Amino acid sequence: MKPALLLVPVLVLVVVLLVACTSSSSEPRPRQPGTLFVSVEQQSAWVRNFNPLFTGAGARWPTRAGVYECMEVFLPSSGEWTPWLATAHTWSEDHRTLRFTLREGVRWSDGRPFTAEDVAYTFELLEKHPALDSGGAWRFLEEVRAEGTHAVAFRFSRVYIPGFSELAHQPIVPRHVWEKVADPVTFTNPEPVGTGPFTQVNVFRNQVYEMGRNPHYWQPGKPAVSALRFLAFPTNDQANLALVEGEVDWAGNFVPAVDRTFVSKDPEHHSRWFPLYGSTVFLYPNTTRPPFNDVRVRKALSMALDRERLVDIAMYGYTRPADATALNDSYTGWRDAEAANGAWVRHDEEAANRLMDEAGLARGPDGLRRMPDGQPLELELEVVGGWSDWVRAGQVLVRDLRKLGIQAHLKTYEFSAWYARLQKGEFQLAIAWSLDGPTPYTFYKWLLSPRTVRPVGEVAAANWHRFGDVEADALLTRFETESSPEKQKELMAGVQRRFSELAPAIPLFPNPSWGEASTRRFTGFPDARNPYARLSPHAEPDSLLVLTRLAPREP
Amino acid sequence: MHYLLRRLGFYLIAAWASLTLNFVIPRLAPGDPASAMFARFEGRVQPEAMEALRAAFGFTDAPLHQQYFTYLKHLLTGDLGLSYAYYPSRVSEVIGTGLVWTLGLAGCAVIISFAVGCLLGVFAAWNRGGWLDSVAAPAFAFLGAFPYFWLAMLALYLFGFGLGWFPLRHAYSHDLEPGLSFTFAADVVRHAVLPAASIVVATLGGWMLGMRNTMVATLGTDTLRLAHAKGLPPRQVMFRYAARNALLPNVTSFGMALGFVLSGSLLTEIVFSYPGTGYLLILAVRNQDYPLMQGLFLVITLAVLAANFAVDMLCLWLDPRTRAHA
Amino acid sequence: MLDSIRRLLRHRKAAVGGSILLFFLVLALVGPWLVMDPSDLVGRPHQPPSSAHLFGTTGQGQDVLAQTVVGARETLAVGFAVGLLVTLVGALIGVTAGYLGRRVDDALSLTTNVFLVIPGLPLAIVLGAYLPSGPLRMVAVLTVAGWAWNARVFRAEALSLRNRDFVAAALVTGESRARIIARELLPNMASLLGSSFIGNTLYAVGAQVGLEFLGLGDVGSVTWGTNLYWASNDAALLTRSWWIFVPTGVCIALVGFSLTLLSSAIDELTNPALKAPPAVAPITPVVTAAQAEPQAPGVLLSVRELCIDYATERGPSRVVDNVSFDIAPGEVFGLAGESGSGKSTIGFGLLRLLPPAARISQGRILFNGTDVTALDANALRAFRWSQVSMVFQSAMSALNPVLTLGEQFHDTLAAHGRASRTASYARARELLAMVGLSPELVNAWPHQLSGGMRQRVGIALALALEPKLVVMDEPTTALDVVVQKELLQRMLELKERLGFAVLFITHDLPLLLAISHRVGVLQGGKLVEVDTSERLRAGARHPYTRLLLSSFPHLSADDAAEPPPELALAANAPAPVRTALRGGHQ
Amino acid sequence: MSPPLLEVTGLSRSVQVGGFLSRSRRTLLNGVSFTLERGEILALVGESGSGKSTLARVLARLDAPDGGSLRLGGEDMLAAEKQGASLGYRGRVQMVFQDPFASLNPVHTVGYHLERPLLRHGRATRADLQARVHALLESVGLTPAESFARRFPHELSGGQRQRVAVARALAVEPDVIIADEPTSMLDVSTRREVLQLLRGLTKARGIGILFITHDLASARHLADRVMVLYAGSVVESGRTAEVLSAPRHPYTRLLRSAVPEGADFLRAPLPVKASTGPVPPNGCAFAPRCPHADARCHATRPPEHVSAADHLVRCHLEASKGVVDDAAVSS
Repeated sequence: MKPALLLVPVLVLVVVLLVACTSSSSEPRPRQPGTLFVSVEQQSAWVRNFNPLFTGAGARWPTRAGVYECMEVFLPSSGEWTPWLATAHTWSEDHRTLRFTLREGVRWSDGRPFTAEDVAYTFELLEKHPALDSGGAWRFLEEVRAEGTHAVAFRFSRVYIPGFSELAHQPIVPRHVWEKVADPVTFTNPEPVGTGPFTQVNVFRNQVYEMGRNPHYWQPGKPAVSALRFLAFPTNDQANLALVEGEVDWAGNFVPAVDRTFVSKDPEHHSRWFPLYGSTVFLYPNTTRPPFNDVRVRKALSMALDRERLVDIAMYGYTRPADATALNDSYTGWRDAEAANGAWVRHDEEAANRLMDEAGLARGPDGLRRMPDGQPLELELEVVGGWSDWVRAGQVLVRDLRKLGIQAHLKTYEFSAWYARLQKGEFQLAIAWSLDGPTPYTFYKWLLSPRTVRPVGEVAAANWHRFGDVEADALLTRFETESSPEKQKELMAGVQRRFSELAPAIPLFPNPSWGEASTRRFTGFPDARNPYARLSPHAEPDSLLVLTRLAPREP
Repeated sequence: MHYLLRRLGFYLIAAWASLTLNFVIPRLAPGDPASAMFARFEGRVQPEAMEALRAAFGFTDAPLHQQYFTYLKHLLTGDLGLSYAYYPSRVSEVIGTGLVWTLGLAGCAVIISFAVGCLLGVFAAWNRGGWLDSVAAPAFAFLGAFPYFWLAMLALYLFGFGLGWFPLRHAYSHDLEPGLSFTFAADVVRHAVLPAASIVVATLGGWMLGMRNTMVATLGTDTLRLAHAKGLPPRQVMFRYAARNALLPNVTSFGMALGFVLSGSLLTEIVFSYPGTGYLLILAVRNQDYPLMQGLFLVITLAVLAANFAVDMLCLWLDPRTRAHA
Repeated sequence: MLDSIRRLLRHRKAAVGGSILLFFLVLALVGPWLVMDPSDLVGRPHQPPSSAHLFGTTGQGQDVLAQTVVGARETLAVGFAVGLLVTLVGALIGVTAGYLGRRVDDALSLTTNVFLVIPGLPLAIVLGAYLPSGPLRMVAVLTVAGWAWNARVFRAEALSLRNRDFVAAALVTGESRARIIARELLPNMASLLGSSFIGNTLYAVGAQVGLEFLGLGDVGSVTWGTNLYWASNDAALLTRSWWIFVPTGVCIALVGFSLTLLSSAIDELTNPALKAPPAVAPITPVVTAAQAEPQAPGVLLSVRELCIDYATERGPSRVVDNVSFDIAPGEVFGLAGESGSGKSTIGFGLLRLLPPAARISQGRILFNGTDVTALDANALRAFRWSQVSMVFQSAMSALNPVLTLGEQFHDTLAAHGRASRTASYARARELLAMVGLSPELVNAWPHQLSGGMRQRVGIALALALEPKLVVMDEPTTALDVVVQKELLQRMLELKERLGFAVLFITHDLPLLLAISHRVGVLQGGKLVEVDTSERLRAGARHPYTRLLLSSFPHLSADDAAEPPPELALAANAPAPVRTALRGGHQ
Repeated sequence: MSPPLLEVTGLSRSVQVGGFLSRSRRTLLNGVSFTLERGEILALVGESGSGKSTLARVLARLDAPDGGSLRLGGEDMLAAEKQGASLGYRGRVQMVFQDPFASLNPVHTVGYHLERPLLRHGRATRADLQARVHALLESVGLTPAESFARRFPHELSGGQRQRVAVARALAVEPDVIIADEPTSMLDVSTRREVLQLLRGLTKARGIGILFITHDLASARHLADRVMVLYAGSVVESGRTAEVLSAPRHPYTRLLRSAVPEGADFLRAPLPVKASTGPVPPNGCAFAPRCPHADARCHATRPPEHVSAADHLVRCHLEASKGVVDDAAVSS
């Protein structure tokens, strides 16, 4: 009786359900004490990759935050560099040679000593495989040489002070391991050997992996956390659920209405700290096209925007409107008060209308502004369709621009299409990020320097708005060779004033760096009062500081 | 045997067609796949490093037919290329993490839904106008009209988040060692209940209605009259004479529907963070990870083809008439 | 056309489904003017339903009601556009393949079948990844992913229509191919086009919502899919804001449900078998004096004043009207009549095998002293086949195609208490040999036999329990004359040997007269004449019997003459109202 | 002497069986030859599968033959129209189909079915179309014509539909009508009227009819000549009365004896034996069932033998005058 076969799955189902529901597994099992649950990456399944050299690759988060270390760590809160694998660095007189003194007693997790040879070899790998040199270190380097076991000398091809950060932040790999790797670009490094606090892969499955302590870690008694555990959350929603339910101790998620959904659930232990250390989000006008080649128009657009509202809607009020320097809070020390006070980032519809009129874009009888040739001013604002916060921001921006008499439309593209248009300068208005470095140098270079301007149709890494100012560039070039902090600051203030005056791009808001923590099981997370590092685990490598500082709460 | 060979031949052609489609679609699209791929590095990579990367990813300007043959050759050796999003992992490796779970979840849900749906359909047709026919059938049809993922969201909200009866995510608890232990198996089942149930609820009505309709048609045939005339017990008439015959067209449409259900289950997986291929596919799309996307498409297609072939075999076994053409 | 639409409107499912759909269509058309701007930020985020915002606010502080109402527009527009496009593309490809046939068909059906097995959503996702976003992309992607099923359905329909005689007739008339497709084939596909359109729209709405939920639509626009996308994005679950995603989900389900109802209504109208039969009021048979009289001795079967009613939409219709006759043991009794005369209904009535819409409303059937009309379910089951068995008109369709002959014999024997499979098979071999078939056929499946062989199996099966009466319902109509004669000879030979009586039902009066002892003639459910074959041959008394007899040309008589005068008028008589039983022609 | 209205010689048709790689073919028609004269009714008799309908479709040019010729009024139509039938051919040869429920398109009215051939073949102008349609309907006895013209097929009885089909065939004023079992799907009481209609109308107009049937009695009743088809070959043909009263081919005799007539119908044995094997590829197709078959019958195909004026038999036994006349023919 073959239809009876239909009964088989049904019976199996019933039996299995009964078994599953009566089995003891329904009670939650106690957690291993000392294991820190971290939620950084959002993946449906983990893929084993611990290659620290290739930034484009999807290496697991601990690779640069726990397994491999760099020579010095930059702290945005203080603007200082913390010695790490290197204890000190010195510039030569001519600023053409940089010497790092390496820490003694550091060992790789396989027990072998860490030496200057490893550092030199790491940079040789970068030279040999340009794909690994994402920071472009070999554009200014000439030679890297180990001087004895604990000193490395970097010979520069030209004076380039900002290059320091590229070198200091480079994760160092062990020569004795990587020598045997055939192709370091495609190497997934399944059993990493590093100097960091967490190097042992205890468990690696598609839904979970766990990193154990480095048995030879150079900071005695550290880390106090016995292991890091990572659960796979494919969506923000799922990651946030786990966070709210208290399953995760440390996270870098964007949590909507975080105070209500997360902090208020357990105010004693749940905390969040969203310092504005992320890249600044800009509204980029394509300055090669009229009317955006007119600074008055750019400023008018900027003044038409209600940034307070924008920040409330698109960013849940987690950030503040950008000031006229467009700098985020990690550059607080660099900020020039005069430049920051530029009125063109303040919401002032009247002034915006006035500027538009001045620029010759008068309103027609229908209230719509027209180009000097009589064409109605019609603009398309391009955003990535899948990025919901930017789509929201775009919707708000378009409304504000319409009030100015501009027929603005929001247009969404797939990321690649959008990015190709952006890079090639084939857009009118677009929302995009900025490039950042330890100093505002990188930031402004890509906003203002004529050296970064590419012709329309050619791919540009940034400066998509294609704006160059010779005066600002002169200041930036001097900055490259200036080592005195005071002079640097002075030069940078000049750049900021040029930026504020020229308004090459319209800053919207600095991005927060998302960080949430639960102190139920661990203490020692950074916060606004104790900003020894950024709370966000996305902030590599300063998460090294956090991981070595955390301690399990005594039971 | 001839029949089997013909079907096998068809599936080979279908597989080849989907391979070719996979090759053609990206090349028909406007734009350069290489620059799309580099876009994901979001300026972290200097333009100077791009050329080196191009080579690393194997982008060539070879003529199309040559690219096609290289592509086929790689596929035959199981080489689906490197994933962009998970670089430098191989696509086959990335897919390998999720395929088993997708097939397991969707497969079980589909089979359960088909079995329960058909049984209900048999009873509904047998007792026409009874409560199963007049109340349960429309109710299931209504449930079936909800999108899969929406039911999944609701189930997650009610039974996972609200009542806490079932785990919120994943295929098994993270602190369990996968293995052939009873605890692990029970854990897997507990995790599968909500996602599977939402697929079952969403598809049950369709099977039920289909089976009911063919069953009603079968009930009016002379075969059934003869069975009744012979004084056979009702249960035997219902199953051995009516359901047995009514099942055949449904088994065929079962094969056809597999692809559809599998597609729907991908959305369910996303809601429940089930470690299947569903989220991988979305991730691939969001990251413009073309090799991964195409690899997934290919693997899912091949799985559906294989399942269809299995259904053909089942038909062969169930229906002596198909054997006649063999 | 108009007629079928009118029938659709009368249908309950169609009415419910249609009203729901209409509601949403109106909502989609005028709704956006009734509610506030859905993207306007009107309140604090995640506000539960209140009087200000009936459905609450979204995670961004937009009005959920407005979003739900406005979302209907693009969702339904894209849904119907895709539904239409998929139907047209599928119909075009399917009809082309089905009508042109040969190479074109080979190529097109292969393509169709390939697309059919390629899973749609992943294909749509991959395709969508390469196209610029917007509603047009959605339409294109869903059409490419969804046309195949439709093409298959339309190909099958075109194939079946192509072989219909009216197409050949149009060809013979000299019509062109294009005109045949346009005027002969397509109008016949109207209901298929309608139900496909509805089915495809259902698919389109579901798939569109799914893709948009994944963020693959245009998230800037307000549709039901993007509403759910934003709900998930704005942490509706986390904040326990069920009101953000429930209204949209219910709307999608309601639209889907209404489409399901409509398509099921169309199914039921085009396939009457699916429709629930009209309710039949239970009738208590009235027992009159004539019926109450005991069965005469020496009579095997007495049918007394039998009336059988069919429930139709226009009320009960009497198919068998006050029929009485007797059959003696071992007798061959013939029932003659045209289609719709109720002859088969009587045959089925003897075994109480009437379809659900039919009832014995009056009369008694006495068999060997038992009143068949009064048997309960178990007694009836025991009575069937062991006392009275039946040979069906079409053994082709009466045998169970998925069981071997041996199994079907075994089922029959086991149901009446002879259980062992070995014994059953042995008996089956014996019976097969008895009707002149090879005993080895016990292991054969019905489809392996020719029509004549199957009809012999039918007879063997009927004799399995050695019943006293075998009802034969047009057992030879589908057979060639030579086979018919062979079969009848075998049947009568067995009758002589086993001594069962036969009730032989056919429209072929000459055949009946040749094989029966007595013949009854049915006209419109009434038995107009019963007499022995000899007497009827010699001279029938009833005019209808005479008419029937004269309708059959004889091989020997010199009757190649003009028709009898009373026939000339028959052509102008209105078409007979066909009863539900025969359901028209086949 | 003018050429016959329709002259068919050596018409053959076979179809490919099995999958598309298969080479095997099944013969449906094997060298069929006959003539049809003006005003003549020729009955084509045979069992199902004998090739009757195939021949009808070939003559109606719905299917193409593999070989043979088809002369209409002396002109070889197959040679003249290689691409398929011309409108001219369609205007001269018409067909009435077996199933009137299938041969009328359910979506069109009776009027439409008659207007199309009239317009297509220029037998009527727009102005007199209505009148011509009504005249046609009246000629087949469907009155009042106005009312019938408006009806749809499903509003008509089987007999009425077949009358419409006959009217459609007559509309083009053809020379030949092929009637493929026009009564087998009708109720018995209406069969004869349709037959009478065909006979009356065509005799009056001098139309030649090829009347296809499986029923010897109908053939006897209607036809002037009869032609018996077995497995795609004509086994016997001749004047109806002669062939049916004194059949010469064993198969015709078998058919004759299977017609249910008379009280002793079932007692008379069938002059046939159970099939004893496959049809010999080169021999007589009837040999495996023929009670008189010998080695010669299995080896070579019998030639056509004209036993009497116009009476043709294809049988070795007949050709050699060795027919065993003991096979009782009941009547």
